[in-house]
Amino acid sequence: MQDILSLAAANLLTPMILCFALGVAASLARSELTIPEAAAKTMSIYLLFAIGFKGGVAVNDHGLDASLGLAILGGVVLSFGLPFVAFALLKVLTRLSAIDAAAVAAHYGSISIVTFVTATSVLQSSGIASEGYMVAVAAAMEAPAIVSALWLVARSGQAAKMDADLWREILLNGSIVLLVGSFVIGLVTGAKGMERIDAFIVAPFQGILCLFLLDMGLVAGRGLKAAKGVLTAGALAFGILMPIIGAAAGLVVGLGVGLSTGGVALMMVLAASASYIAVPAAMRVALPEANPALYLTLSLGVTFPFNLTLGIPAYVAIAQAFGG
Amino acid sequence: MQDILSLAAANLLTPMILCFALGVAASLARSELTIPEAAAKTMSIYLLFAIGFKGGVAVNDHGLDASLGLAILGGVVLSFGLPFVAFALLKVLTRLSAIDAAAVAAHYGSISIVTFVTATSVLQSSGIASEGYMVAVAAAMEAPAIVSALWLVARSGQAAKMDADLWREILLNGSIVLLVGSFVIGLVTGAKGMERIDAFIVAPFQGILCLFLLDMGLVAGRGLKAAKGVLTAGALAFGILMPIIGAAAGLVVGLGVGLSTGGVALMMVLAASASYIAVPAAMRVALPEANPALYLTLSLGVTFPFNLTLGIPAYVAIAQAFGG
Amino acid sequence: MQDILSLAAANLLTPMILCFALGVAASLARSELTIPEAAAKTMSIYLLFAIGFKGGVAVNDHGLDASLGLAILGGVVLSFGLPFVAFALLKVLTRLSAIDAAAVAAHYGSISIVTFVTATSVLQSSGIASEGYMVAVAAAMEAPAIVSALWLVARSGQAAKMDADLWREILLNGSIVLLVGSFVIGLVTGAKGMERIDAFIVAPFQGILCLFLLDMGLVAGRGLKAAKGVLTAGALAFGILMPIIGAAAGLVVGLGVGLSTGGVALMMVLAASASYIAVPAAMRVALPEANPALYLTLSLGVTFPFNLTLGIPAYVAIAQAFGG
Amino acid sequence: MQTHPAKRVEIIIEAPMETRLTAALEKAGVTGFTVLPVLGGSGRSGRWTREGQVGRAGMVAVICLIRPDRLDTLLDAAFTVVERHIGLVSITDTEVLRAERF
Amino acid sequence: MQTHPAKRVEIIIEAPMETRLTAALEKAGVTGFTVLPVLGGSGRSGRWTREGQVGRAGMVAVICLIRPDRLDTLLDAAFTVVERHIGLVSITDTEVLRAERF
Amino acid sequence: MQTHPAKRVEIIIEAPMETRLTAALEKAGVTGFTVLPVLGGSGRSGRWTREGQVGRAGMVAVICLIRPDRLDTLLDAAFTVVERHIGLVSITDTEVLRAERF
Ligand SMILES: Nc1ncnc2c1ncn2[C@@H]1O[C@H](COP(=O)(O)O)[C@@H](O)[C@H]1O
Ligand SMILES: Nc1ncnc2c1ncn2[C@@H]1O[C@H](COP(=O)(O)O)[C@@H](O)[C@H]1O
Ligand SMILES: Nc1ncnc2c1ncn2[C@@H]1O[C@H](COP(=O)(O)O)[C@@H](O)[C@H]1O
Ligand code: NA
Ligand code: NA
Ligand code: NA
Repeated sequence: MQDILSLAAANLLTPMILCFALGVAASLARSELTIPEAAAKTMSIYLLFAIGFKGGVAVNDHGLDASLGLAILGGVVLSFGLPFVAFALLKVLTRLSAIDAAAVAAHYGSISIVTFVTATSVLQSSGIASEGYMVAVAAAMEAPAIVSALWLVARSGQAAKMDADLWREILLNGSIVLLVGSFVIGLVTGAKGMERIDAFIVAPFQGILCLFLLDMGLVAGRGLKAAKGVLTAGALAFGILMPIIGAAAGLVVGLGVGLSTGGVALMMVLAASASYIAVPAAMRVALPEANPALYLTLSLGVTFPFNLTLGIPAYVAIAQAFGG
Repeated sequence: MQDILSLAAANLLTPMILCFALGVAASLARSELTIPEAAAKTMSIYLLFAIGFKGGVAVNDHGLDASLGLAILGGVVLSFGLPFVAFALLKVLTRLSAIDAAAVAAHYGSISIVTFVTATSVLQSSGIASEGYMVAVAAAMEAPAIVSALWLVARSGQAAKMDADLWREILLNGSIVLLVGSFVIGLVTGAKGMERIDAFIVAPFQGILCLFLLDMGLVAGRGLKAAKGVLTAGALAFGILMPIIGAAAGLVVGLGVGLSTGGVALMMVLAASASYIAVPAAMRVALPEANPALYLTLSLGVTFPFNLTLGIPAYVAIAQAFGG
Repeated sequence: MQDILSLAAANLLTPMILCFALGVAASLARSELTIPEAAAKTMSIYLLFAIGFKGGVAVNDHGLDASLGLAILGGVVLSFGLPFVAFALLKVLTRLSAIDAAAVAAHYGSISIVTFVTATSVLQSSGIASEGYMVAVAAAMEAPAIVSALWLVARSGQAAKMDADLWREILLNGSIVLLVGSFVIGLVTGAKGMERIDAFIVAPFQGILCLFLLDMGLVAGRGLKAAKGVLTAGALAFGILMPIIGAAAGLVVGLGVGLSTGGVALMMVLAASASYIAVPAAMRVALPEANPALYLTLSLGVTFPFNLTLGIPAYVAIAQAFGG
Repeated sequence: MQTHPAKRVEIIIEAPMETRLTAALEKAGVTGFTVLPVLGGSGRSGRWTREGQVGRAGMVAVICLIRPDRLDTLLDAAFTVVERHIGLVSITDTEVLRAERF
Repeated sequence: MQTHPAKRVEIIIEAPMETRLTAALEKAGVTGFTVLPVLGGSGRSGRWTREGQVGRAGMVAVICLIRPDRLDTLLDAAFTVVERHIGLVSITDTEVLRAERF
Repeated sequence: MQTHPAKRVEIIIEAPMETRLTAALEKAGVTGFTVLPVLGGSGRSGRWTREGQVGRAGMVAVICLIRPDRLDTLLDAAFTVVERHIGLVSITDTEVLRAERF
């Protein structure tokens, strides 16, 4: 407990978290501080590329073993399964329509890559190793949750608009392609490739993450301000409870597939985090009737900050407690 | 004198100044070289963040003392006072209307953060230390000049459009929030925070400043070309004289509040520099009748290059002469 | 031969080439992965600035000698001459109209700066030195080919729209100004200037090149997909044969003007590469009737990848074979 | 100068629907259109802005100039896409130069 | 396809005035509008371009589709903001699909 | 609110031709225009998008509000530039506030 608290305190006073807080505060105070859309997109491309590449190089270093397949399988199961838990929890805590609840559920089965990136950087500065292939697990967990959510909608007698085009869009969405692509490039080029580009993808990484989290804070703050109406007490409770449930499920799966302490922590983070890029776009196409203010506010305005500040240090500490 | 000249020469032949010169030359030759708006904005966010953070870390290092408050007070007095000097000088040198003169005066009471950033990098490469909290002084000097200018307008019997919204916009404008925010983050996280992100905010700093000054040169050159009409001999003289007067006032205040040699030089730079981002936007709202071509050309086309090339090395040399 | 193959293999498995391949694959699979226009432009500005500056510093280091003039002259002759070869070859291999053939020819006389940048980074990682002034040669080779192409059009009895404005645009186009400007800045500031900004322009260079090539791959892939119709077997053959012919001409000229091994390799690369930024824009103005899909697809979709993957290692190996 | 009557159709639609809309237009034989970026806006679902966004949030504006007799085909195609989605379709009478291009 | 008459109001205004304009529109009950970016332009105060700009220089274009009977409210609201400032307001007759959305 | 008839001319033209067009407009005495960015589009020469482009690819949209009696001067000027090039010119009747600004 002592450990969790001191890790939480250490985590809260890092430049990353404080940058996010600055962004939220600036938005709420209606400062006109903004980061250009092109810069935000480019930083997210940088982060995805860097994290994928590093993961690939790490796997090239340590060799691939069966555990990769197992971990991916575990992640996919989580992504498929968690939307059902989320849907049930929403039905208990809120009065959302089936469509709204299913749309929210899709977000919580899927993952937030920035939460993942922040967690890897926390692990790294705590000196805890993790499996390089966890980025592949992250990529694999993006899409399955959408299937579950659409199935939930169909079961409630409503029609979701799902076609081949949408499948291609989801499976080949920018972040999956970049994450898997750079993972493979890192895997193929290994330490030699790393040597060439480490000054770009390793050294400035945390600094760029700071600016990116500043932007995330600005966007999250804007969303919170705009979405006073949608955030009922029940929805808010869901936004805090669901990541805890997800993390618990991630803990079980992570231990089950035999991940290292760092790997278990990352699996918890993936399960606890909620998508705010890929799934929202898919929901606009497949479930246009669902209210975007609801799922975006929950995912980006409630769960993301919760994971960033309290969640990650707690998950890491718990993984350490279980990992020995 | 020898020293000033050699410092000036050394300053003129740095990549930074030459990049600015390249930008001006390219614009005047009507090259279609341009830097995307998003890139320019992102570089300015980077520079503000880096300089604020470094300032905060420096204060964390050396501890806060009463001199911070005194220096901020000194800066605020300068920002309030200089517009009156500028207004009077403009009345002598030009035939500008009261509104135009007041709008120009607001710019010269406020500050140019890029001039400040360039000066810190000159100080650094000359091995001259300065107070980390000077970034807070810079932030504090952005707004007061606007009040003085609006008072000058009101006194001439005209109405400026000043409302609560505009106050919020000015006080929470992007650069103040970012500068103060990153200063506080640096202050809180200190050397430990710096260690995490120095590869991002220290190492590439001067290179990014080069590209940013290239962009400033392009914009300044474009402005000069477009503003042949507005730049009378009197206005031009003002654009050179006013920074010298400002620097003298900054010298007095800097010595008065007991700053170090580097701190005095920076106070001179702040007083000598003229805003070209925050104040122009405020003037468009509060004094729409004032001619933007006039104040932008003076600030960005005349005073900025003057400070960049001749001013900064002179101010540093003078501060050294007085500092002992 | 052994050497060429192993160099080719080593070259193919670098992060750069794999990033380009990832981009092409993502485009062809219709992933919505995109890099913002502003980011692509900023990266290209960075690459031009870095390569120009480094070239200037290298010349400052080794001193200027007559060979610079000779090399530029050789490059200009190539740029003037190659369009005639290209035009004749197109007449043999394809049924293009004179205007289309001339427009394509202009691209192949001119140069691709990214191919050049990639080649310098291959040379560097192979430890082969080259003349710093080759960037000036690159800049000098951008425009002459356009003159030849317009002359070819005029000879076929058609009118190209060539005026003073267009000349200024071509000679002062962004990449020439930036390349020459940063070359001069590097030349003037030398090792001292380099010391200030090397953490920006040297360390992250290859990483940024990777992301830029990812973008180039995305754009090239999109072009290939859209241009099924225009790419006849003859045109395709031209896109592979012409760079080989160009490289041969570059070899002769490079050896003729007495360049080092690395310099010869770069001259081959310049002659072999085809423009896809400056010349297309000039062609839209001067030869609006020419089909842009044709020249863009050939230049960016066929010749660029050919040079990137097979060409560069082959040219380097051949230059080494001749260089001793 | 000789001008010809035409219709200017402006469709403001969510960015994730853009490819579907343009595909539907192309399928209906409407090959000419231009896509403009949108910075932000406001509607029944509140205010939004593109600033700082990473995902494909927001709207785009698609502009079609079309011969009056082709208008209904276009509207039918657009409507199937816009139907269940956020989207505004407006049609304005206009004149164009060089009608042979349409 | 069934269409309904409407007005398309296009307001080109300085970027620093954008929030004031949209606030005035909202206050007047106009909740639907779309903001388009502007690259540059020219007018009595000369040429300008957004390229390389750091500040909030330049203009934006605000587009409102509105029922004809609500037009005057909108114009009054817009005019109070535009009055002392650079800004162009144009009103075009148009037709919209799905009038129930306005 | 008092409005005045005007013409809204929209010219969609290749980016490399933009400076030529605006120079021609200025030469013809048309000093007011606004340039909007274009993201992509489709026409006889296929689809294109600005995404990831380094060069001056693509189109821009130039909008002129002009007094009806000045229209022909504008069209003549625009036509000389657009003639051999890709480009669309459309003219719409509109009303403007503050006609004294035109
Ligand atoms: N009347 C309108 N005029 C112009 N744009 C509108 C209008 N109504 C809605 N929009 C645009 O469409 C988006 C979605 O509208 P809504 O579905 O009403 O929230 C808004 O954010 C605006 O960008
Ligand atoms: N007649 C016009 N048509 C279109 N845009 C215009 C017109 N007049 C002015 N503008 C736009 O409004 C801005 C300011 O105009 P002005 O106040 O006349 O300098 C210009 O830079 C243009 O972007
Ligand atoms: N009918 C149209 N309506 C709107 N934009 C068009 C139309 N036709 C062409 N365009 C635009 O003009 C560009 C070039 O057209 P084209 O010369 O037909 O390939 C297209 O990519 C579109 O951006
Ligand atoms: Na999850
Ligand atoms: Na000042
Ligand atoms: Na060539």
